[in-house]
Amino acid sequence: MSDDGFDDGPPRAAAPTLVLQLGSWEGPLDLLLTLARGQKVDLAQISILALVDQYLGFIRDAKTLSLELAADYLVMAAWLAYLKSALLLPADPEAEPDPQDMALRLQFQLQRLDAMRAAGARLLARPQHGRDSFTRAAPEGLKLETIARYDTSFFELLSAYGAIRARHSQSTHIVRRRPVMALDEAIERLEQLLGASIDWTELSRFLPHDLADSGYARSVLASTFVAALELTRLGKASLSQGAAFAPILMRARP
Amino acid sequence: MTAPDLPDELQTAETLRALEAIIFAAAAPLTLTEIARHVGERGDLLLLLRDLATSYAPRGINLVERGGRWHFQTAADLAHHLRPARESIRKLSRAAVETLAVMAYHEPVTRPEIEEIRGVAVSGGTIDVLMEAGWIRPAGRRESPGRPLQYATTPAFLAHFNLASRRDLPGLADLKAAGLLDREPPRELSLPLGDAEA
Amino acid sequence: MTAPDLPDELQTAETLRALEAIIFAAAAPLTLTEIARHVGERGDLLLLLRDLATSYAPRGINLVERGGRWHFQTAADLAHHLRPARESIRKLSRAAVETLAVMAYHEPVTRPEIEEIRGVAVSGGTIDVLMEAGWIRPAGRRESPGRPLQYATTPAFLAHFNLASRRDLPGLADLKAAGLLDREPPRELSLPLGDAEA
Repeated sequence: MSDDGFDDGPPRAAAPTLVLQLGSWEGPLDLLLTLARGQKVDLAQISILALVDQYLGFIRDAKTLSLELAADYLVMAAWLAYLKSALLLPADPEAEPDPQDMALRLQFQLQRLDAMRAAGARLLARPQHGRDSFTRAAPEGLKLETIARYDTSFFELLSAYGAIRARHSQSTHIVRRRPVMALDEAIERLEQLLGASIDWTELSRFLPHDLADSGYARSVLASTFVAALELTRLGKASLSQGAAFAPILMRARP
Repeated sequence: MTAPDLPDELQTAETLRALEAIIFAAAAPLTLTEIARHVGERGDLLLLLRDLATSYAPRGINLVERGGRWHFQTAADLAHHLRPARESIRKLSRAAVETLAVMAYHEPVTRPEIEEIRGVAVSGGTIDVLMEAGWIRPAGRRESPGRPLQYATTPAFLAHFNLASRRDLPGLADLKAAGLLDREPPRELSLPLGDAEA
Repeated sequence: MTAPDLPDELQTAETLRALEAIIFAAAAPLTLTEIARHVGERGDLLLLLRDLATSYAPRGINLVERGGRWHFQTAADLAHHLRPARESIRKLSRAAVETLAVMAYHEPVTRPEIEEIRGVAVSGGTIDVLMEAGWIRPAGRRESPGRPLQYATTPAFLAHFNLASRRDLPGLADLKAAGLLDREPPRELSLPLGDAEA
């Protein structure tokens, strides 16, 4: 940080006031801006080096008074000290970042913050709605009334009714028992017909002969075949077939 | 308050502006006393209010006095702009069309009957929609246990479907001929619309 | 709607009346589209609205456009007649005013950008207060690393500060010309190092 060589900064008398107001600064940039405004009204005219000295002096005073400084104030102080030394060194075109750019940026930031402060003040100085201008307290409000119009055609109406009636007749149809031979029934029947016969008999011989309903006949065939498999599995019967598509033979197992 | 050294006309103009603003921003119609309190008593306010009312008369906003209280309101002839009706075309749900059809063919009909015929429960919303469309109406109570409400169709229903009367509804044979019935309906379900009813 | 066979001038007068009534009765400021829906599209409404605004300008009630929305309000210079009847508005903290100004002049702007400009962290509370007032809104994410959220002002902000549009922000043109709304310092900015060491 700075030493006695830079001690000709801000007037000493101002320091205590600043210290007392420390809590009201909104960060180091705010403090810098206040110091700058104290220096010159036109921020384009301020001396960056003088500003750095003012800031560093202020921080030093605060430390002397053992005031706790937030870390960002100290970071700014270190940055400014670095900036100052860089600015005072003979110009080095290789220096990165360029101290001139750094100083320019600082000045830009101060000007920009100052501009935003002024803009905020000008905004607040405008007539404000609810304070200076008023709208109606209880407007009636507008409403778009929607009148629903149902667009249903006569055809839709009739086909809906048709569908209901159709559903009715269909449902009565479904309720009727379909002509099938259940597996249980087929097993019982086949077991009975097979009895204790140990002679090989064609499975087709066990089918009923006079089935007019072809749907029922198919059901009986399927159920009887599955019943034959089931009886074989249970060890009550044996099945035999000489070749593919040859007649299936069946006999009871003793 | 406005500067006291203004010439009379300007003073009056300023008072008129104040009157406008005060009545406009008020939460409720204001009495002359209330207005005077806001404006700061000066001049014949009643006269000014009447002038103001006259100047607003041809506009879309009018200054009116009702029972000694003043307020702005929109001109009565412009109400249609404030509540413009917009038609929205909607489609009835399948359930609604079916319910309507059952009502049309079987009216007067109760909700349990509709449910029996359709084979599904009829929601209150469905009936509400048909009511809103103006196509059905409650038609008294059935004199049976529970006295259920009956429904029937309205003249608006007939008008919408271009029917002179319910007798113009096609019978089951017509529906079948038009391919709207897949199967012969079971005998026991007779149409209540035959010639006997005519 | 009004009869179509009216001469043009009468037609215009009727439209002006309708515009007055619609905006007067509305519960909130209306966009041109909303107004057109109520008035029934006809003629150059924007032109008519501007005429109407001009005719109301000297009165105690003004027709104003705020961020593309139109409403009537009392003239700002008459506040002293109205204020006792109304509650005063809440006072904004210095941080909130500054943050609001940064947002208004730099929008859309991210929180890190606001913090860079103000030189301090922006507390969530500050943004909350401005959001709650309805003056700012999230305005999408910046397509940059971290995709930070951007903020912008609302029509309600413009309405509150009686600004027709962001172009009317005080000093906006000057700030722009001076490069103070840019992210980087302008090159031609002269660096006054001063002669503290001299």
